[in-house]
Amino acid sequence: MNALRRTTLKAAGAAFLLASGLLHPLRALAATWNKAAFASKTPADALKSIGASSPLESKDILIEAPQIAENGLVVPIEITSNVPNTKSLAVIVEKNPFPLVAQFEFMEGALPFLKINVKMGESSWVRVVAEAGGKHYTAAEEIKVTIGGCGG
Amino acid sequence: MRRSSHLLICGLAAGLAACATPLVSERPAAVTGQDLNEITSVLKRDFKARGIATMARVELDTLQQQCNLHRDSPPAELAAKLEAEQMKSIPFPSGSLIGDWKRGERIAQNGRGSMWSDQAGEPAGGSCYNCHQLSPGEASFGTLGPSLLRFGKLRGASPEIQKYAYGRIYNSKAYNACSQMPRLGHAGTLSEQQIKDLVALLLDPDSPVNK
Amino acid sequence: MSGPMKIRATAKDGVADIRVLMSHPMETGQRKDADGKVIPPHFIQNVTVKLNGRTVAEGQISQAVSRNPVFSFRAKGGKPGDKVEISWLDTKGETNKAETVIA
Amino acid sequence: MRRRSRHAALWLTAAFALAGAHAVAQDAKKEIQKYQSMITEGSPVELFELEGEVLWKKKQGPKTASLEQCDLGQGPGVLKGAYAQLPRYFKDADRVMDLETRLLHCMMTLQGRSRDEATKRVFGNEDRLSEMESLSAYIAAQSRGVAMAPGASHDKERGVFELGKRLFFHRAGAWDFSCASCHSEEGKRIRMQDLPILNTPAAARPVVATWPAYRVSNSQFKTMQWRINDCYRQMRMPEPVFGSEASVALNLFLTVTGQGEIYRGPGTKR
Repeated sequence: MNALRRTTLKAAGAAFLLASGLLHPLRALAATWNKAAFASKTPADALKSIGASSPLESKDILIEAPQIAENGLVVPIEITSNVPNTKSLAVIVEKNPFPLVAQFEFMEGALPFLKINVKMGESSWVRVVAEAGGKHYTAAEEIKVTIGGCGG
Repeated sequence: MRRSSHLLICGLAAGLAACATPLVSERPAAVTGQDLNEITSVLKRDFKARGIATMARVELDTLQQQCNLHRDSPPAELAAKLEAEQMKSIPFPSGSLIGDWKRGERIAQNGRGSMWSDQAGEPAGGSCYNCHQLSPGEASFGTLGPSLLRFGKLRGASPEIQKYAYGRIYNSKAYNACSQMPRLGHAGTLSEQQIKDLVALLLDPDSPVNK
Repeated sequence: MSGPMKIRATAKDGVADIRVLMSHPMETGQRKDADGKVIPPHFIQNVTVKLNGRTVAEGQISQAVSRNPVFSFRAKGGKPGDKVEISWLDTKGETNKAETVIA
Repeated sequence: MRRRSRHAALWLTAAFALAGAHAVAQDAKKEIQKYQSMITEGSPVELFELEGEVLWKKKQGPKTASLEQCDLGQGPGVLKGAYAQLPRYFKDADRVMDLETRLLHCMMTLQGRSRDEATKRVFGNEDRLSEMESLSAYIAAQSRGVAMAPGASHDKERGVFELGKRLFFHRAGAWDFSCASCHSEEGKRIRMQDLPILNTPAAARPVVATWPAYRVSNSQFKTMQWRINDCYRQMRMPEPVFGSEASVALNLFLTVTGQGEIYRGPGTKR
């Protein structure tokens, strides 16, 4: 509720600035950052805050990622949703202090596909939530973060 | 241009001394005292002190000199002599050499110490996991050295074993003259207490190494 | 102060493959500088992908996206010559934008 | 995919102590290779090439000149394939130079900068790359697809190669290390990191084909001078002087050992 109000206020502010010609139009985007969701400290809260409290496990969400990441600062993840009519994908790194990492909406012919590099503080399950037809679907992969050597 | 024509001539004139000896990357077959002097003067010219890594480090001590000269395989007699000298330099503490394995585990995990990026007086690590397997819970271990899993379980913790473990960490060259393992006590990287803590990691029945 | 940004877009079998590289520190707010002072958070929050002027993907991201973010997207109907435009907006209100045509 | 994950979780927590560790290690190796290839695919390395291009063309120094007339061995301003033929002997300087040494030479001669000023900041950090690093990214990228063919015929090149080889096997320093202490035995690793046997072509080839490189562990673009420098740091030695003969010698030794490989960098490393 609180977050919603803040968002609305921000949007109003941005619209005002925009109208007065002080700001590049892009700045209006600031209003669409879901602060409450990104501030969630547990995977459950993160799910709740994106409206996906109890998503259905799905085999149609494919997560391509290395099971061992030699460095947690860059963990590449490739996501494809084969759930029909998927309109958004969210990425949650369960053990991160703030688990929600990204949420992308797809429209106008964009495929529900995303490649992204994420930071992982430690070994963790990485959960993907897809939204399709008003329902949420999920799949997860466990990724181990190791301590590397000195080389390369 | 110059080089390609040179190569062409080499190709045509294979057999000419300069061209017929391809560069080989294998270890030199022999190292002389003069080679060592030359390399040391190159290091003196081309390296510079930084932080705690002083230029004194490019000077070779007797052991380094002999290992370089003999390409890490000194004749048995020389090896025995070098090992005896190194052994004499180990100040074995009296009494139990077993410290705290929990501290030992942290020292084993820590890869810092004695680098120019380290501060003098900061406690160093032993870099043990860089080369050895120790606690079974640590999957990220190196293999340059042997696995030390169950080290104490297999050997017990008698005073002799304690002394061996302590000495081996303090100065591994006392046991194998040209070992690749650093002389962690001799080099001043680890303190007496730190080495005792590592001995505990290896020998204490409660240490994860022996679980 | 934005560094370079680059998009590479290709099309195959009626699907555009779009890859974007962004220079950005993606500061988490947990890192300390040389003097031990915490570096304040500074990261991209919004990413917008447009194909021929129409928004096809819109993302909200956190500080846990790696430094110098790289994303790949796919869009049906993209063909050589189509215009791809990607922009971002960060916590300081700074933005950057790049565009290219599908090769 | 899920099943594979559970399998991985299982072995990582328990199976290391058990028999069959070999198969497990093979699995881990495969996953690490997958990590490597995925970070390369999703690398921001081209951003650094773009920064380097700007610096290459930027007029600076007392002579307000750019580096565009710098001769990297193929003639003034020729970039295509130039990196693949370095290090090599340069007659005008009468010494063997690697890319960074040559760039320094051009900064001093073309731009009129002093050695001190030009080498003040040769290694950057995650917040700001060094000029050398950006330039290296840009120039090395112009050799993509070209076979590595460093100088190996001139007397000085041969002499420097021999010096590099001797340095590679020379043990010294607080920890008695040589390069070979870590890089001369098959199948060894530090922590989880495989150690290439750098004096064998099989191991040296992929190394020379992918440096300079972006390192994700510190979000920095790193050059071969840095790579060698950082090895010596961890060998507990003093620091190699930037562009010194010793540093170029090790680079030439490695590059000649790995010659013939098609350059596919700048790479992306853990």
